[in-house]
Amino acid sequence: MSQADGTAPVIDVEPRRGDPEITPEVVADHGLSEKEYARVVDLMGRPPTFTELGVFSAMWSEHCGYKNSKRLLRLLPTKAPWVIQGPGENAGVIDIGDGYALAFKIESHNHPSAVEPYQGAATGVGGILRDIFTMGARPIAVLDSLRFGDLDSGRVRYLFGGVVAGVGDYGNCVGIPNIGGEVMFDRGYAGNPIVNAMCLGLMKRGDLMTAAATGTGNSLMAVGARTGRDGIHGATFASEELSEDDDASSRPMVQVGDPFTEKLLLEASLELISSGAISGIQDMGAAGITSSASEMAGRGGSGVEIDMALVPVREPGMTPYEILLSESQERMLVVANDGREDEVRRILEKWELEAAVIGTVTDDGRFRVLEDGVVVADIPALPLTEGCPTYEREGIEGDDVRVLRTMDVSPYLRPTGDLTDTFRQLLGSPNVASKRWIYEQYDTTVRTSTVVPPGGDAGVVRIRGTRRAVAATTDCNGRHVYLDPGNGARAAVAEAARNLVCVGAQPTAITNNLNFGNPLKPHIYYQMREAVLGMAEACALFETPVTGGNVSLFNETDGRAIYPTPVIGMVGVVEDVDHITRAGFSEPGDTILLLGSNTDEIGGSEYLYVIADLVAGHPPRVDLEAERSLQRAVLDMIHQRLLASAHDCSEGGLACTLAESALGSERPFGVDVTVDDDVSPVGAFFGEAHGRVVVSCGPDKASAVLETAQRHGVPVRIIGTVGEQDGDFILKAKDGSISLPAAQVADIYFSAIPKLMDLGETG
Amino acid sequence: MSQIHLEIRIKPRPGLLNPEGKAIHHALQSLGWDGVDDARVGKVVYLDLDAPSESDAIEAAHAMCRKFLANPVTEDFEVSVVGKTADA
Amino acid sequence: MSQIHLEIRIKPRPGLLNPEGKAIHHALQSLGWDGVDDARVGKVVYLDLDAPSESDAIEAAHAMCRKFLANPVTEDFEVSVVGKTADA
Amino acid sequence: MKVAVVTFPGSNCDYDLYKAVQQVGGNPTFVWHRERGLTEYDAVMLPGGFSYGDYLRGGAIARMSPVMEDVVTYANAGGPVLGICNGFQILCEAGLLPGALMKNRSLRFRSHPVHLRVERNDTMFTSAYEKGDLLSIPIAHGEGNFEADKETLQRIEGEGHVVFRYVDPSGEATDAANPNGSWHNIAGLVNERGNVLGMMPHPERATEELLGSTDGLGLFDSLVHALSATA
Ligand SMILES: Nc1ncnc2c1ncn2[C@@H]1O[C@H](COP(=O)(O)OP(=O)(O)O)[C@@H](O)[C@H]1O
Ligand SMILES: [Mg+2]
Repeated sequence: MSQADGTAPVIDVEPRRGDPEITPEVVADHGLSEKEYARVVDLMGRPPTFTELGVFSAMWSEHCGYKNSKRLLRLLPTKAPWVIQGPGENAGVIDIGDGYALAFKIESHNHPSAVEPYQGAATGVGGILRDIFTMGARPIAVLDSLRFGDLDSGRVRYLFGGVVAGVGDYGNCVGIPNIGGEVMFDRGYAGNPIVNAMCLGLMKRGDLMTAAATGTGNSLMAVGARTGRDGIHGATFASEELSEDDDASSRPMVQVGDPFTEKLLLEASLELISSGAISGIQDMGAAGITSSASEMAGRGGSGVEIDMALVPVREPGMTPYEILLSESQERMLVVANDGREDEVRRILEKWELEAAVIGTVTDDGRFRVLEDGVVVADIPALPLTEGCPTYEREGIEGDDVRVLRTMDVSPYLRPTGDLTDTFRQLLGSPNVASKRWIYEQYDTTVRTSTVVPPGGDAGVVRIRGTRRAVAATTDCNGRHVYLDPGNGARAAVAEAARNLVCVGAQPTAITNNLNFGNPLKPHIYYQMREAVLGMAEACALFETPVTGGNVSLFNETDGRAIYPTPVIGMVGVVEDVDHITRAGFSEPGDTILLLGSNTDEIGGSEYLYVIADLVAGHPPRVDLEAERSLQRAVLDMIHQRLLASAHDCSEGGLACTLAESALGSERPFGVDVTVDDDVSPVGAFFGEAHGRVVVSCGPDKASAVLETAQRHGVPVRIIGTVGEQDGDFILKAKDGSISLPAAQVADIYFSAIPKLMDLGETG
Repeated sequence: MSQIHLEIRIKPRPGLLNPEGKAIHHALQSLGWDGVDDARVGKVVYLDLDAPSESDAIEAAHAMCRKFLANPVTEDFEVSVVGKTADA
Repeated sequence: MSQIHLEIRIKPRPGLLNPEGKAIHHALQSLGWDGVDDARVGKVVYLDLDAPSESDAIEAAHAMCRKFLANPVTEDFEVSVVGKTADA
Repeated sequence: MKVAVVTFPGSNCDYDLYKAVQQVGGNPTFVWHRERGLTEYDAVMLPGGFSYGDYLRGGAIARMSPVMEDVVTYANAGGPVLGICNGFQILCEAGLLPGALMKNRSLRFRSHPVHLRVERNDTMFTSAYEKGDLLSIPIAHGEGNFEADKETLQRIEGEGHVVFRYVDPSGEATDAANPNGSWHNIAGLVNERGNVLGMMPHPERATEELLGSTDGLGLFDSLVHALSATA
């Protein structure tokens, strides 16, 4: 690549007065290695100016340049007949039938949330919404995938409370319902919370908009909020480790979200797109104007010339460097079609927002920046956006993980005490307990289309004017990935698909967020590689291609990395709203069946974490072929209208899954269940074996359910019946049982997180 | 001991966007107050505090702000004594 | 004309419940500050205003509060000048 | 029934309300906050959302919008005005309803279905219900804690202006059933004349079985009925 660009003309740019001189330290501060810097000099044919260095630093950061992940990402399957837009744009887009398309994507805001949880999470939601509406799609749902340390720490409670409030306030204000997500508390995330937000947007098939700068002479316009000094170098910052002594003053200024402006920008952008006055639009996200302008030029195969003096700013005296790298929120860059700038201005004005021409599209392939007419940066655009060096690192499994995985955890299969007590303990663990405390802070019903709100296996939103609905879920068990990255990633895809079929949706495509530690460390790169390979394998088999995603690396504090957490955001299509199925039981006397088999696999389980404070053992193995049969069987049952409920079995095992199904309505159901597997009661009740779904049906339908499962080659059996409301919750295995009033199950399940979080709040 | 009445003003850091101030600024302008150049919004906390002296009370309030009341990343604070009731 | 810097404190009416103050009071207690007898939370607005004189600025701010910045049902307000930049 | 759905920058339940009006056979029109003139409408509705981001106080900035002068005139002339959630806040700020909606006592946004008890069915908004009916309707707000001074509160109860109260599943107005700390569990009330209703819960989100409840339909049905009777 560098040779080819070496032929580009060398264009001199005078250093700007007042800018620092470029020294090796300055280069290092910008996160570029010596080699990378040499490559910059080679590409430019001369040393870069300070402004140019800032631009390269941002574009060649991990966040924008994917230098440590790009080669792995190429391994993911991305194609299917229903994929309209794969990776590379602001969001992926799939065809969902009846003339509609769905745009969706996930985005991380881990580093900002660690520094300022409320604003970090809020601006994370803001960013992902913009990625969706710049595609021409109206956001219809948000999901959030969160990880924190253990809740007994005050700092963790502060982070958790702040993140949830931030996610909520932003989405609530813009008016996008939250339909699901996940949260896990484990010391593995103590220093580095994970905050991933996913958004779904709906559009007519033909309304797709892209983010390319085309048409020489067209105006580039900055629209929305003004540019301030916030978050300068956020992209570089997101690509570094945190250290404990990162005090406030040394940090880049946090970005503050303004959801009200976002709502106006959303309406204005959709109006701009449908007006035909623009030919391209992109969010000014990470690395601000720099990345949006250069990427639009790169995609359009064109060049851009922008003048910093024309950018509306919030504060006087900002340098070109600061304006270029500011990450002020709620801004967009649009390409106005020739002569239609006034129309753009009028639309923005109606929504009480600003629009300013800041430059033009050129045909010379340069990314040129002016300050009041004087050139301060002149860079070949394509090498800037595409020429970031990419690395394949050495990947070797860490010894400590191997020791943990091969640890014999079978002694814990013997109950350590009364199984009912253990069940109470597990049910009250925040990883199993109800997440109502979270999603009651989220508007889940605005837009009047939410059919399944958070609390079920997947969120479901109907498409007005059709019989269809879309479903979405996020999943990843970081402990399982930590202990065995390949298996864990396959399992995450399988669990996501299981969650979707349980609500009646056909799994269709995924977006993913790779949250990992420092990839320069061989044991971390090993985790990444194995996880991506596992994800690729599962996605290929389930025919759920990857249409986009996000990479967040360097999630480490003082050298300690988070659990590898490749979050899967999966979407599915429900063909007929009548198929939508819920997780909760509905009638006393209904038959309860188990699809799949119980095992003695308790490695990496919540049970081990709760009773032995242990993350060890071989996590449950996932059999992808069996998973696919299971998915087909469940959907078949749903299409035949056999099921009263369906619920995926995951954290906390079968016992907790049954509890959740029993607690699905205002008054809790009793259950009477017997499992006769040849496994220990601990394995049967609390093991987290994959490939299991608990379904219920009217007694008259049980034989058809059995027959359907058998036809698909899925192990199945009747395990019990749904009891009376407020009855007893009884589970029996060969050598042990659990028995307590359903009301107590409800009390433990619903009060666990509020008790941990609230200092005596009422109401 | 006396009861000290404190006023603690918690202000957004300069340079940070203050969306509430921006909205108020905009509203005041459209209501015809066009002499407004800037508006920023913060919080004010009134505390009644039992303390041996005013300086003790102020010191305690500073500690509360650093530890809890103000967000160290986004906010600055100022403390003043606004009254005193002897022998609380 | 000069630019007058105003501080406008919008306080909750005495007698009305102030849930934010209550929460802060409670939290401070549980953090070990047990000398706190009461906490109430309001807002503070910082305005930069072009006005011929300080008293004009104060008068304008009072009008803004009456019309808009304070809710007459639940809030009282106070205005102070905190600075002045000549010849704005 | 010609209905003006008044939208402000930041309204986000406008479309939901529009659809609910259509569902009962009404004829809704969006009226942007800078437009003037409401006389041609049979009813005026202020939707939920976050007008001006809820900055300063919910409804405080929207209440200054040009269209609000016309809403006040319209209401004073006896025209039916319904404010839901943020719309309720705007009506209070504008003085068309007494009191104020303060932050929820939990200081957190609350979003979930609540049980409401119908306290009056002799209003143009509630005639389709029976007095004492229990409704399941979602709330979604951060500032729904109704407060007023003592005299006002006495007058509200004394003259029976409360239309909806938060109750438990058995119909009792308990403290545990109060999601935001509202005085006397007030969820919705009318003005003296009975032509202006403000409520925090969202009836427009409870109009379809598919979405969990149809208990909100009665409100829209009542209005259609009242207006066709006078027409
Ligand atoms: N951060 C969150 N935001 C929104 N909903 C959440 C969040 N965390 C959990 N939920 C919801 O709570 C329910 C239970 O979550 P979880 O225990 O992770 O379920 P499962 O194991 O079935 O995926 C799900 O419906 C999920 O969508
Ligand atoms: Mg899950």
